[in-house]
Amino acid sequence: MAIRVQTEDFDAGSELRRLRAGDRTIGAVASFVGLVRDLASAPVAEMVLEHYPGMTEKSLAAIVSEAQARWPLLGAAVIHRVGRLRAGEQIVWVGVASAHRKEAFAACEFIVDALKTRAPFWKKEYTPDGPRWVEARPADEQAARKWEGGDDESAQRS
Amino acid sequence: MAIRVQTEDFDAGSELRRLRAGDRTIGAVASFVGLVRDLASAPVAEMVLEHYPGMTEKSLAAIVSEAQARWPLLGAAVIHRVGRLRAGEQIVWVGVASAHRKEAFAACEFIVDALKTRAPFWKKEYTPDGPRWVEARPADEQAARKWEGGDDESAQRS
Amino acid sequence: MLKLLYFARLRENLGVAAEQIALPAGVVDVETLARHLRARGDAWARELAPGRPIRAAVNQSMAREETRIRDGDEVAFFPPVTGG
Amino acid sequence: MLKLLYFARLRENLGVAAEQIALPAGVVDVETLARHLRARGDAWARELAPGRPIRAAVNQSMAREETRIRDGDEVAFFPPVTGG
Repeated sequence: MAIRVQTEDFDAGSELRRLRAGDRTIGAVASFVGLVRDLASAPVAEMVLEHYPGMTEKSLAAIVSEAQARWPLLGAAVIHRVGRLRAGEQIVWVGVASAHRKEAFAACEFIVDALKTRAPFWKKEYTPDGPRWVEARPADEQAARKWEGGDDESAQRS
Repeated sequence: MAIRVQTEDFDAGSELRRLRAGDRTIGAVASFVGLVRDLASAPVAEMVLEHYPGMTEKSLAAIVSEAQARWPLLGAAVIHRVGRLRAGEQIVWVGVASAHRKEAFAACEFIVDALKTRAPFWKKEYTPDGPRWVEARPADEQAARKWEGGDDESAQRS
Repeated sequence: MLKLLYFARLRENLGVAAEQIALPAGVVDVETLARHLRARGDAWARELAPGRPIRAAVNQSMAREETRIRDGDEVAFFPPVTGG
Repeated sequence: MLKLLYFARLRENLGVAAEQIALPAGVVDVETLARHLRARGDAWARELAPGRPIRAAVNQSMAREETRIRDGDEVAFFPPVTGG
């Protein structure tokens, strides 16, 4: 398990290579990149990502451990950036390796959904109308809840 | 939409960069890499991937078009290798870009599931016991069927 | 004319990758074409036997037993696919 | 002593990022701590008002209103998270 919280950008290609290095029983790697969107209707010149040092790493590690307990994974990693980010920049990378694709997809989506509601990050956008704190989306709570309870099958697909 | 069928290896990092280049409304990129597994219990020195030139590209393009009709995507690409592959090598890469993660994950998994049952590729493994054609997995048919019928919501999550 | 293609295990066991044949009398769909080919006997009868997990494509689209076949079509037979 | 931390909009509107206070009499959980802080008035009463979407963590784990607080704990208040 690799967890990194950093101001610097990352290279998804290198991270993917690292994730699958040295284990030839890996058959599937699912990964995710989250980016700073720039919409014409609501231009964001830049944003600042604040976090809670200490708790951030702890909560990300707990989320990844939960994924590992839930699915037979062969590797999982999360990189989350903090600080000043411009439109188009990478915010977060999640990668999961397993023998088969179903587990890799489920665990990767689970981790992204969980960190959206459980990891202490806050986005402040700087727009032409001034700065504004991004509001939490009800859809994120909903996405996180779909993984609660039940067996793996229903958790993945219901 | 980018579809490539090739003998050469590919660099997932470059493909990811290409997929999201030039569109700052992309907020999420989900991607998948399939690899040649090498199990101690069933060592595969190498495999040869045969395909049906012409139909291969056509079926991959049809699968990606179907994904684009089903979810609001901002980009989708598939690279599938053919020919001789050794243990640990990359077989397939699927990348999907969209505004939000839910669509990116769903479409990416849909494309991988669909190509497993609808794209004309056949794997022949070379093992210490001699060559053998890989048998289709009932689990793959099942995975592909879960996307059939219904609205997007149930198709994604049922 | 029909262009016939065979892939993977079928190609190996039939010993042929591609052939051109005149549209045989009575062949109107995938099922009647398979029956015609089985009549060649030996490997053909075995590999295309009813109940074997064989797939077909007509003009490079996945087909079913009842998919129509017309003069000039390209028809392929192969095992269930195993890519990805 | 309690170590209190505030993040994001709360940190800005309260004008404080961190403070150390003696464990106040009557504070046994997150709810009673919030009530104690609201009694400071002004921004404190507004930002920590019941019904506002505020989250808390005790010793760096997400907490609920009824989560116990003991002397020496680190307690943080913040808006719902928006990372990823």
